[in-house]
Amino acid sequence: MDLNYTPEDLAFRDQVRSYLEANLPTDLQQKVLNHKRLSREDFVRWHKILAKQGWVATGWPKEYGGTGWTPTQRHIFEEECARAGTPAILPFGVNMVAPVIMAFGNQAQKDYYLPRILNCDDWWCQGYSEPGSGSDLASLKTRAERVGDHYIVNGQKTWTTLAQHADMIFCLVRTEPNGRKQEGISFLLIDMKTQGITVRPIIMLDEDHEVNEVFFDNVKVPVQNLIGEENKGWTYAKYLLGHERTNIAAVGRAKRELQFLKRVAAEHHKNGQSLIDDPVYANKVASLEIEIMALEITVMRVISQDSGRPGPEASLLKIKGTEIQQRLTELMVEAVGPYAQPFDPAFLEGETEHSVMNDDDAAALAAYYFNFRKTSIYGGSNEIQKNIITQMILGL
Amino acid sequence: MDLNYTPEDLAFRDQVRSYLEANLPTDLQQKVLNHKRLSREDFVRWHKILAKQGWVATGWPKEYGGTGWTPTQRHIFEEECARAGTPAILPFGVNMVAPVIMAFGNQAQKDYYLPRILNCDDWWCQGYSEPGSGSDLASLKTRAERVGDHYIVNGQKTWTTLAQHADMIFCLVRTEPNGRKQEGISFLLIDMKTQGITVRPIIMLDEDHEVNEVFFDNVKVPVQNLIGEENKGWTYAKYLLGHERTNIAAVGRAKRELQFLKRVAAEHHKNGQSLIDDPVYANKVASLEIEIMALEITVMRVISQDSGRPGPEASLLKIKGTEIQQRLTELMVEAVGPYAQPFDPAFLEGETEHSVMNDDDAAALAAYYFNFRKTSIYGGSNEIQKNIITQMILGL
Amino acid sequence: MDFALTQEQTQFAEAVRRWVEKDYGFEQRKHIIASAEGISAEAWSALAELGATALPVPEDQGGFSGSAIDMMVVMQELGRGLVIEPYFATVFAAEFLKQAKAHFDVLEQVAGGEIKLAVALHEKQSRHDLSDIATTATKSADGYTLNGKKTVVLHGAQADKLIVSARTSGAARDKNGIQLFIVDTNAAGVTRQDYRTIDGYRAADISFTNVQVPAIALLGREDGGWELLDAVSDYGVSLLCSEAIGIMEAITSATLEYLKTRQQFGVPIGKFQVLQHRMADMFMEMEQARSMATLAAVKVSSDNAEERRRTLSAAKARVGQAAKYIGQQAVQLHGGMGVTNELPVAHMFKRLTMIELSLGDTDHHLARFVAQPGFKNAA
Amino acid sequence: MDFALTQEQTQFAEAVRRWVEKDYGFEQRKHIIASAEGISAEAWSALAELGATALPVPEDQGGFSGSAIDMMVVMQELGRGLVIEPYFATVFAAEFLKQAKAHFDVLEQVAGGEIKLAVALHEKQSRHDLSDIATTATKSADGYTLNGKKTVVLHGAQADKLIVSARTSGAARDKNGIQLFIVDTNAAGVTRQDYRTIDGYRAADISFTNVQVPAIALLGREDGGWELLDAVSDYGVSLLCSEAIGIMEAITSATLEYLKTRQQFGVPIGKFQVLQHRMADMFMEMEQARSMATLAAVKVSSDNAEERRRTLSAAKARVGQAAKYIGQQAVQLHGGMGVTNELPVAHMFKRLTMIELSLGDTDHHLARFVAQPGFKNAA
Repeated sequence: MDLNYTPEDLAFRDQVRSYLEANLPTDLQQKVLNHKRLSREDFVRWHKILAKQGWVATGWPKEYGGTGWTPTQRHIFEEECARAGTPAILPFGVNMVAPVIMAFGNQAQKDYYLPRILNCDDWWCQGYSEPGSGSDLASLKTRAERVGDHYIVNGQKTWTTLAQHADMIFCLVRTEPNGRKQEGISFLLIDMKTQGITVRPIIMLDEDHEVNEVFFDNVKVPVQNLIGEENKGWTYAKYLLGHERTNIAAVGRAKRELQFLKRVAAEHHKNGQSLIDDPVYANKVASLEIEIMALEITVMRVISQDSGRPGPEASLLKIKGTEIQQRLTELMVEAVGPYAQPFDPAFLEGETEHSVMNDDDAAALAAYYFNFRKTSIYGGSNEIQKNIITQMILGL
Repeated sequence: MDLNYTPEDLAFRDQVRSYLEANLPTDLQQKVLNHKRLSREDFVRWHKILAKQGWVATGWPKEYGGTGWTPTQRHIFEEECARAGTPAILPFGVNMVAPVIMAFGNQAQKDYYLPRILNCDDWWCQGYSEPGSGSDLASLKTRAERVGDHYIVNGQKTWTTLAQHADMIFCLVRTEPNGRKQEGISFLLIDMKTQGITVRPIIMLDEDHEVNEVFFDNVKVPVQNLIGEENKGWTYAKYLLGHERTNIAAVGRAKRELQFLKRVAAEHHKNGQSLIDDPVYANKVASLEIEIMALEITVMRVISQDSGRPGPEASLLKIKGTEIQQRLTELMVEAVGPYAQPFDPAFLEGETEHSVMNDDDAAALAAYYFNFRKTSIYGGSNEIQKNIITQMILGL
Repeated sequence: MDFALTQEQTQFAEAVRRWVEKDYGFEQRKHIIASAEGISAEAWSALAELGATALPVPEDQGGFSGSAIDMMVVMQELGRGLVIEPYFATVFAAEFLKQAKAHFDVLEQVAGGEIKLAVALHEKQSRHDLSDIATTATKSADGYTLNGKKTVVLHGAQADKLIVSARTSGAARDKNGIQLFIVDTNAAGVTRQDYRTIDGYRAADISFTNVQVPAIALLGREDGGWELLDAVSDYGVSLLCSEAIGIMEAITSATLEYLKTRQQFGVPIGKFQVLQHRMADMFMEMEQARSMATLAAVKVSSDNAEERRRTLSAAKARVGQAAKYIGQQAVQLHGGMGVTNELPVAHMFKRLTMIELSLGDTDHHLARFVAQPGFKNAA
Repeated sequence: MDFALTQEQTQFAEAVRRWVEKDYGFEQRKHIIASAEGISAEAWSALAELGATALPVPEDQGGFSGSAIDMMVVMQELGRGLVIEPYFATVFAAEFLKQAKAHFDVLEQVAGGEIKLAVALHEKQSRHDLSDIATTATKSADGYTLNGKKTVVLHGAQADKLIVSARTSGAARDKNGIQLFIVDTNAAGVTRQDYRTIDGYRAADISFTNVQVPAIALLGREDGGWELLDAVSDYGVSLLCSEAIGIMEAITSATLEYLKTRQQFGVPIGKFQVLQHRMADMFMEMEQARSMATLAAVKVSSDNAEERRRTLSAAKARVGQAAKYIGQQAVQLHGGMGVTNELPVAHMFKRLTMIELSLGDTDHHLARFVAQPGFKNAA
């Protein structure tokens, strides 16, 4: 039992930390630290900076341009990025479609797509959910009919994150309407510029435009855009779902946000003293901090056991991670109290330097809290995660 | 909208209060207030005192010797008894079997049993649960076969409260083994002195002897001890279950125990000050006190709507009432901290005046806490109560 | 003991509800929020016509002398309809005048729906502590001069007059030296920055720079400002609790409906026991909160100030807990649909959240409850 | 980073577990509890033979110089087996001697299983505050004279020697003036009242009336008693956390088994989603608590006192929360069977409850966590 990093790990951490200090643009960092909204350009810019360093694809094997890092190194890298406040590398290309292409794509697909993903030449989005499907993903209805050397796609996807920026979408489509619902699903890559695709924004409760509906009206997709075999898409999707949970606990961000919370709580008051000195509030912060400490160890236990590819334990990490994130935002709003009420989209979008009531810390917090309610819903709701624990770990 | 008692109600309250001050024996009161265990004699003594006053059967109509009180008066009486710290009138006779006898018994049964119940000439216990049945009461297996003018009863009951003291037991027995499980159940009154009955104690986690297993080995029960019709027992049982929930919220006791809690918390310390002055602890006590305030109003709302006979709202009262009781005992144990650990059954049974470590307030609290875990399990577990709310109120 | 509403109360509630259903639907509300003013003149006329603005005003000033219970009934309906008009701000402000027995002309205008009011109590540093006042009121020849800045004044930019807390003496958080003033929003030296709130309202930061007010602008007796402020803020708390109950009813019933209709894995999701019990928990939270909101409405007019404070703080704390739980779970049970702006559920959730932190959050009121002598001494 | 146990640790754990299964079953334990002594000489010999008593003792004193991780492994097994012998009391006390580097003869006897020790820190007024000491130690010609009364001394009546906290100066709660002494339980002036505890242990109230101890009875440097007490109590906390993890594993697995076998409404109750999710919550609580107990065992020997205090308090608080939740829910899921003394589940629940309030409860440790400078200053 040794919970310390090895000297090699520590050297790696220092290397990452120095690199980030030197290369993370301050304006991007400030947006992240202050809970503002990032533009397409912000994401792409950071992606390309990291790509130059060769650090985009921390989960890929070296042969494809990945870092070839150990699970511990990946964890350290993620922690350092979170600590510094980098924009995220969006998962849809690097962590979602790429592993599927590597595992099930043909050589031409690998040669074409993987370098473009590495360099962010394509912005990817994910076409899984449909209006009727929700947690029951396999019940999807979007049809793809083979006509000559094309598929003709008709149907609708929803909750498509940042599809308004996307060049490509990877889709689960139904190629065989009969039989068990898990069978007859195929995995298609579709160019978002194809005729017949319409993207309609879904505005979230914080008035952010993060997700969309995507409509397919007789969209022609070349058959070479099929991944693997027709009607085997569900297998690939399940493979991908396992990959999706990397860093799902988000302990690094939680640690950074905890410091933000403490600073804000130090600057606001209760009974004439700093809120952080109020025993009742401090007690809540302490409980949360301890939960984060515990989750950090739990994550490391999972990493050390499973060579970085968590099994059903990922459900625990997802539940606890999102509970922590939501609790952080809850305590932030509580700290600023009535000053959470003003709403200033221009400030959030970076169009104005200071918020309308001139409390820049407080200005984003209600929106942040409301936005984070999604975390216990998406990626398999926390209820679904408990079902997984129930079945896969407890055997009930 | 007027939440005040009427002048008549207030006069009634004063009358009850004076009566209790004059007639509740101090030794009984002290046992109750200090969470000690009551003996058979303690219960009977108080029952007979109240019987002399005619105040035993607050839910019975006057014709049978009941008080004929309004729901509000019953509520006031219960509150005052709780406030003073009277022993309970055990429900098995007065509130459970008596209403069934009144509603479904024949004249001879009414004439014989009801006066004896009023005067505590018989100690009753309840034969419902069986080892396999639990929340699924209707799956009971104890058989009663008609042979001439007797039933021959074989089987086993469990969780039979205070059966060790009992003269009579009312039982659900299976008279028809085929068909739907709810059919074929009959309602029998059985003399506990009948040959073939064995009572085996079940010792609870606080080492108290409160419940028992009752075994029936070819027990002969005269047919005139059948209530109503053969095979209609489930109907009577359900009728009784509705009656069982009187005063289930136990707000009066909660209010008394809250004062006890505050006193004990004032006498113990954290960081050199009274625990009740510690903001974190005070916050918990305040939350609990407010929950009690809310439940008191909720109870009165139910009383005022339903003329005293709560419907499915009883499930809410049961859940909230037991949550409050359990939280009270939890905070009591927390208040005394390490002094909850010593265990002194002789003190609890009233055999010694002072507890072994000489902290008489603290001495009973761990046992009290452990004992009260049962409240969310018995009388239909709180999970079952939520099923009832789900189905009967929410229609899900 | 009687929990029934009077026939008048029931009829009033129904009238408000009919108006909301007809003229203040989800789409209309969205347009009002997006409009330049952020409130609706038509809605205000309708509220006046319904008698809602006259309801709390004394009969002598042309009102109906409505009780706190009457107001509970109205606020529940406005909550259910998510009405974002300056009704709360106005009747909250009017209560200062009622309790100070002053400015009857303004009350008459309130009754007639001819004026809108707002209440300016918060400052940048005060958070939930309404005695933490830096705004000063200096006695001048013919009145007072106000200097300072108030923040998050609900409907401050839409109001014609403001109730403003200021100090004639004392340090921040002294209970002595606090005074309340009624100030015209077009008085010289008053500048207002209007902005949206995240729950669909408008609020303003308001600066007072050498604002001259006459002596009669001072409400209540000299140096008695804190008691008035404390009592009327309890009145505001009672209004908010009632509004929250109305929203909880609406959000709970929308969630129940969603559970019954939304299909997953071939069945309505309301067939899953975990969701059923969550819904049962929400129901119980609502009923407990309703009990406290009712008690608050009954006790807010109590002559016993400690009983009033104790009950109102208990109610705000309990309603706040329920508001948070019910809001969060309603969203969770709606799944993805719950976090979009497209269904009322998100808007109800946002408003419930903001009610929890308005006029003192749960912890503030728990601490106030604990601070009452009765907490430790009650028998 | 490595979470794996060594082969020796695994083997040791298995040996202890085999002994428990063979010789310390539920019935045997019941007899020990009911016996006059309340402990078992055979069990003590077995623990000595297994090497458990020698494990924490330095090699120089005939022990194995076991680390805190080694002790974690043993305590988890003893927890799983609900072993109520004075093992915790003895090794907790021995740690005072180890850290004070004194009384090597006693440590040798501990290693050999020839002696039992106990720790007398609590007084009637102290609750969780171990600095709240009224017992006095007056310097005498050839040592010290102790006067005072200690309460709830775990296995105080079964021990041969006691570690006793006392004051040479200072008021209650002063950190200065605290000293620790080793005292023979048969010394003149020591009287012990033995009693049962509700979790199956024995404890004693112990009076010290003019008890003479030699100068070497004082542990550590003069006036350095508080640091020693603080550090060793963290060691005790680590032992308790590990014990709790062992119990949680046992109670969780018993509950899971119950859910799979107990039938209601024609199916195993583990088919009900609400109970499934409750079980999932218990599982997650256990894993989070296990992480903290592990961290506690790693950090309890840290040279950085603040890091040690911070981590140990975090661990005790987190384990305490999990202990309460898991204990209560295990009983609830067992239904009626859970509240009888007949199944181990009730006994596990009782022990978990008492661990939560031993050596500082959850709130005590949350407050201690908050009081560390790093809480506000950490980056």
